[in-house]
Amino acid sequence: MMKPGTLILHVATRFLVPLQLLFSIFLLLRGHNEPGGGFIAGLVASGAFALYLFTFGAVMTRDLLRIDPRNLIGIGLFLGMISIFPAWFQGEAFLTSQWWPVALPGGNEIKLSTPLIFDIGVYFTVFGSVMLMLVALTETEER
Amino acid sequence: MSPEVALPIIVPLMTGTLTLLAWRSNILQKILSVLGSIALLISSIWLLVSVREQGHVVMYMGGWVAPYGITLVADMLSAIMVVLTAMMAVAIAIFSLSSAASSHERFGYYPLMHLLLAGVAGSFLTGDLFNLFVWFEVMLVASFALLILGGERAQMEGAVKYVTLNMLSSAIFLSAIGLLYGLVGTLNMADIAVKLSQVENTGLVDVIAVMFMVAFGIKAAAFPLFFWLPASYHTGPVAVSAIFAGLLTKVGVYALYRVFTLIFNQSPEFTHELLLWVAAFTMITGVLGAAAQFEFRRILSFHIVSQIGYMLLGLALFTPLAIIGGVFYIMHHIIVKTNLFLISGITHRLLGTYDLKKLGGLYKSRPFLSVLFLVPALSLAGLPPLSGFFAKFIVIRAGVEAEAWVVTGVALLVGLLTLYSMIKIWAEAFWKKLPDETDGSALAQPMTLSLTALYLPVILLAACTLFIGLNGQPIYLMAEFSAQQLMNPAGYIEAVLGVKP
Amino acid sequence: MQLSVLVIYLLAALTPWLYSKHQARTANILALLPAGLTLWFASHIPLIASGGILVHEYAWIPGLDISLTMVLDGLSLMFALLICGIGTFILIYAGSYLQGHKDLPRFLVVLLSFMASMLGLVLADNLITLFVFWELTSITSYMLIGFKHESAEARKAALQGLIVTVGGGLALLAGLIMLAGAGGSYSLQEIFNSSEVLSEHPLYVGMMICLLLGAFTKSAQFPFHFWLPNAMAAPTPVSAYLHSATMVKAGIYLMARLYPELGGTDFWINTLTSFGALTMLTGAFMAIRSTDLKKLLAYSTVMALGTLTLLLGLSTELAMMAFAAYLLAHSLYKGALFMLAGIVDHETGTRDVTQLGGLRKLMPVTAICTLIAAFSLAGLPPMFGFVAKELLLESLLAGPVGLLIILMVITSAIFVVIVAAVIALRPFFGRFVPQARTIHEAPKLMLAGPVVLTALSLFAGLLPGLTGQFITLPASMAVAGQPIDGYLSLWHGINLPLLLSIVSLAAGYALFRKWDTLRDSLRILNPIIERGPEAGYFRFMQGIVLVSEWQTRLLQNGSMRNYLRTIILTLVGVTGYALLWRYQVHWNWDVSVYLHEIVLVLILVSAAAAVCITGSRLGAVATMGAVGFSVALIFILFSAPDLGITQILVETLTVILLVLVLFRLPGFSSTSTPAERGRDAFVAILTGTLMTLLIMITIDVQIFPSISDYMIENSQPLAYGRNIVNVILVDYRALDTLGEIFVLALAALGVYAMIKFRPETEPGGNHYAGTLILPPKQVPEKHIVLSLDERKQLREEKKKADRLKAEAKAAAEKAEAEANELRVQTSEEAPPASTDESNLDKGTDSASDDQANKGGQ
Amino acid sequence: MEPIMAIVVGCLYAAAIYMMLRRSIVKLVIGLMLLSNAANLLIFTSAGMIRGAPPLIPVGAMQPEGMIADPLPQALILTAIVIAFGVLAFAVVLIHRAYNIIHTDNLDQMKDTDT
Repeated sequence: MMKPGTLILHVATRFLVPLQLLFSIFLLLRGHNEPGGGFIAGLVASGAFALYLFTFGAVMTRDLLRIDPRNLIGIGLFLGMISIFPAWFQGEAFLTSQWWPVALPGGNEIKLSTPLIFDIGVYFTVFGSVMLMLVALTETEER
Repeated sequence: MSPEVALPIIVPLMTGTLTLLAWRSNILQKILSVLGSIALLISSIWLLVSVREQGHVVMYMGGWVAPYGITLVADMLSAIMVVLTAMMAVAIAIFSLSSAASSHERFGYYPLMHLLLAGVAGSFLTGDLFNLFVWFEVMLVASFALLILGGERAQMEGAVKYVTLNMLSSAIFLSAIGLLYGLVGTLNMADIAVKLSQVENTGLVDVIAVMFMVAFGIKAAAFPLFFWLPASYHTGPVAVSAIFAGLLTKVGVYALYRVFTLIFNQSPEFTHELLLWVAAFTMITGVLGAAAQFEFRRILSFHIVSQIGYMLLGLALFTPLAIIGGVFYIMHHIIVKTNLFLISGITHRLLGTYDLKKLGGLYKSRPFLSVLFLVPALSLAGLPPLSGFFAKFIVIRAGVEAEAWVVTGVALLVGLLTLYSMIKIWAEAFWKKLPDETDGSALAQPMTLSLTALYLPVILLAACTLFIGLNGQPIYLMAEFSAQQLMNPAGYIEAVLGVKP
Repeated sequence: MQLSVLVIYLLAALTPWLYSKHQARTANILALLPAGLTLWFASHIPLIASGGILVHEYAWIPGLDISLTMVLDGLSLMFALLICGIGTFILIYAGSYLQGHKDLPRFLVVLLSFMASMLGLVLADNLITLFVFWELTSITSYMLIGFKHESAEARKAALQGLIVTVGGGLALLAGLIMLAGAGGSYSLQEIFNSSEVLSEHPLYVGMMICLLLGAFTKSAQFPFHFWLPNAMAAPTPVSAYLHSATMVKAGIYLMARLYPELGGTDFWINTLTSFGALTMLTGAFMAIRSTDLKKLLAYSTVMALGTLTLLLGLSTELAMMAFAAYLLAHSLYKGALFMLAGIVDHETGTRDVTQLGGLRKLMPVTAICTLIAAFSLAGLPPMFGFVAKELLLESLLAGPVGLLIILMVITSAIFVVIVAAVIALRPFFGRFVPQARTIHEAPKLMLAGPVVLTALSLFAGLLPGLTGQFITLPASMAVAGQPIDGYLSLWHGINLPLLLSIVSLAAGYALFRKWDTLRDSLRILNPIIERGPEAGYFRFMQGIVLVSEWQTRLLQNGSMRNYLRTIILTLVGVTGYALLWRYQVHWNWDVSVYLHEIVLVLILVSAAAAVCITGSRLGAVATMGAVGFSVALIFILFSAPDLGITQILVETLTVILLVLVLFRLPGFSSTSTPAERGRDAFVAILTGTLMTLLIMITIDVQIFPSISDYMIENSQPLAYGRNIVNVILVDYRALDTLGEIFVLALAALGVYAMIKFRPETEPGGNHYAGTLILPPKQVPEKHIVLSLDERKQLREEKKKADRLKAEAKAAAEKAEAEANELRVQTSEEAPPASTDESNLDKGTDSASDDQANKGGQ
Repeated sequence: MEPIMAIVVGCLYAAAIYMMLRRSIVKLVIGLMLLSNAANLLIFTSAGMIRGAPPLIPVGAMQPEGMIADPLPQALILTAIVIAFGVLAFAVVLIHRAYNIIHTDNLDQMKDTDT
């Protein structure tokens, strides 16, 4: 049985988890240009939930996650697979990167691309995999 | 733009992903699994056809030309291996319809199976050394997870050995890649081949070559590195054993064939001579290991080891005919070995055991199954006119023509001992009277739908064995074509790099 | 001709269907086919007798020089006629011999397959095709010997026959490949027509040894003769057909076939004559020791096979004439005799000649046939056997052999007379020995074969010229490879062979009168015979099992550490060898280093060392963490920020995992002796040194620049990314990354399955998963004698088990209580107690270590 | 620096092998972890090491300034790290389950599937 955390830990966790998640998304998006990327971001995100997991236990973590980790993995892998095909329709080799600049209202533009989709896929897979393992392990612990 | 070279990887990856997403419904997973494996078969045949027309089919993944990106390359050997993988995929998918326990299905049996296939196909098709490592890992981790499905004591013990020794192999492989990259600064196999051929001091190349030999030798279960195989193969669910037996070690063999024809061909008097001894000992230790066993799947497991020896012998002799023999042997062996494991699964369904002492009476009550067993069993022992005979004949002929008397003698003797083991199974499980303590009530069960699903792949694979035996010419031509390509790596290099070396 | 073989196979495949329609008559219907084929082959007699041959070409695997081309010449024709002709009667005979036997259809299938294979063997022109059929006869013979498959004796005999013949077959394969290599072709015709002088080829002796091994094992030559008598476990039709008239002659056929290419050398003459004579003598000698009718006949077959080998060895024209004649004569009378013996067995229920007597009144036809056939066996005029025997003696006396061999032959001839007399006289004449069942003449269908065959034997003897001209002389010429000017006749005038014949007959008959005492006195030789080749076979088979058990203990002994050590030492050994002996090691010590790096490196190394020495789990995890973080720092210091961050994150997660998992495991129990540790440390240091050396060399010899220059240049322009590592990951080498996320996903699935999977959640669901080798912690019964330590351990285990049981019981009760509560709420989460109960019903076979289940037990 | 790293990596390999040869399955897993670290560092070292020049391109530039570290081995190691993490996580849980089922952490007592 996991010992219930102290009050400070509870509070800190509630505070830290969203922050960490935001940070992970930041890492994910800037990864193409600065250190970061799908892996690191995914690991940071799962770190956030790991903290939550140890503080509040498996059941609450599942509730917070809403979505089964297996589906997270599935979605991640599916995104990864999807990024293979757009190039095919362009008559190029599989996985050839495709870029679609989208104009943002502020006059800026953001480049959507298959590598980005791919990186998001990586993010979800890493996140889902780590969560699947940790939740399962903690559940046996609690049983 | 030739998508067929990537499809055999993408299709099972996609099937795996979709079955994973469908984890709540066993029925949906089953349907996806069968459809996916059929799609894999179609795409791999497409690949085979275009390889026959073009010689080499190349795709630069991500559009980055070799050697900068990852290149997928299919030559005849790869195409053959992929087609066989797909055939086994179909067989196992059908077999699993009835054999997979629904508890296994809920814990990812189908995704694991298809991702295993993706790993196998990826290993066959990649033209990049590090990418090969990645596909090896995909295959390995999938096989780890499949092996422990069921969570029984024997599985755990087997898995501990299997996982550890294979991880050791991966670490050696990775180290060797690192060293090789340090030397030549590239990962594309064709590029490595070009650059290594310019190296004057072949001694250093030999050192790296030997490291690869050990790494792949572990995967291929060669002597003296095979221990993980007999320790684990007989423990998993039977369909899993079957696909392992058919494909996994062959990936190691394939990798040896690839690197020791393409990359490390500078000093065959050292590397291939070493392989020759490895082959001889692999054959003999494997077959002797089986002689002491008295359990259906254990005997078969040890025989995988000894058969690997024949395949290595083909590579080690390093003559065109020997390579033909090796390739032929691989083709034959994948079909036959998978089939034998599947048959062991049927006997287990009927009598509830793999122990030869407790089996019996199958010839009396199930004559058709007996014939189905005899076909692959005698083929494995190399009796004519089945596929195994021609495979063995070519290898032995190559051995005689190369005047490698000792290994040829060993190969012949091992054939006899293989027959001895197969006959042992036949005499004990089929001919012998059903022992009183064994519950034979399931023996007389009628051909239900679920039993048909078990029989169907066995019949198909036995038909393949017979077909190769009775009409070996097309198979021989394919093997000859691939041997030509393997013995002349210039064609491969040109196809990948676009320049004549 | 291909068609003739194929048709028989097809018919074999159709037999079960035919049997379901026609039941008992099936065999007779099937017999129509070989009968028709006999006629078809007979229609070619004029062509062949006039010196022609018939060739049908057909391709099979041209790439390997394997064709299905078939050739009919004198030798093949004679064999084909025997196979189909005798086969016809055997089928009829078998149909009635095994009437009503439930396995009759299977028997007929195999018998027909054998017939087709044998026919293919004698017709094949291609060496490999010949070998294919050769092996097919072995395997069909195996199935037939083991017909009574539920008897261990039959299985053993079948295995013996198979191992011996297939073992020889493998040698034959090697020999054939050498022959083809030397002769330049796989076609017998082409080898025959080529100008190569094979007997001067450097591989001649090796190839001969291999080929003869094949031929000798198949044709039961000494010292491989032992399998043939044991093969009499087969039903009598099989013995009559395979083990006397046809299959065992395959080896003889092969030698005859190869005679034109390989024969006539000193090696050939010496080997064949000596082994032939030895086999003759062995067969004849063993025959007179036996009392079982079939054994008698089997050994006399061995003797005949020896004779044929001897004749081939003589290598003269006369010998070839004798060879063909003897072969024909033997097939005719031996087939008949076996069928007759089968009839006696069938009607009386015994084959022991000492238990038989005076049957001639009850079974007159059988008696007469046996007498005539035995006359042929003994070589009495006017039987064809006499013609053959005269030729044999004549060619022997004129042949290139020493006195010893002649003496051996004559001794055998005397023994054979005894055998013939025993077979013909003992059961039918003398005092009637009453039997358990009422005896009457055999059914007509069973008698058809023997009657026709003995009649043929008689006619051939009476008309030797005709038989010679149309059947045996073309065969002799095919063997000799050249025309032979000769003819067969019954009467050669009074000469030495005739005298020898008469002497041997007289001596034989005289000894027959004292047969019973002779047998007794021969018993003193038993110890020698028991040490004969058959004992060698058993020792060989035993040896294989012993060696394999020894090898398994040595290599596959279950000890993971041995496996690891072996693999690592292999790696170190071969790589080290290649490194030190094939490469001149040199490196540079160009070191520039900062203090903080030294400190970091020292921390890393000492942490690694601490991992090895620490005795506590906490220490191990902490030091492992230190190693990981030091590595991360190295990454960061040396320009790899992404790596550093990833390493730190991964290391953190790993530590979490270790904490979650390892602390539920027991502490380290240090049980290794210092010696063991020293040995392992030695292995470890060797490996470390090797890797260090390898790295040193690589950093010294960087031969080519890296391809990454291209990636660096194009990262921003083409891939729009400034973090080159990430660009490589998601673009240049995205396929690697794709594979990698699949690895991660797979690992997660595996972990999940491992943790959550409970076979018990579904009783029987795991039935097909695998066999449980040993139920957990069950002490095998064989360990009755336990050492003190073991007993202590056992006691402790028992205590522990008891404790666990009590705990589990409490837990189960609790679970049940909970389940009762939960059942109202949800059915998914809690393990329902009913599952446990159903496990109980299932009994102990679904062994599991789950506590709930333990509580149940 | 590389020669020193070569020795360090050698030490890591030695430690890994030594740990793998122990009886306890826990030590076995620790050995595997050390082994993967050793292999990663081997790639890192043999590809050449450079201080303070991460493979990043400055904002707005098309090419990096001056000499930078080889990014390719870094990408390889990153892949290898993640793969090793997955595999090791599996191995850790495997020994945990194995212990629960076989009731021993002693490798020498896991001999039932062979022999």
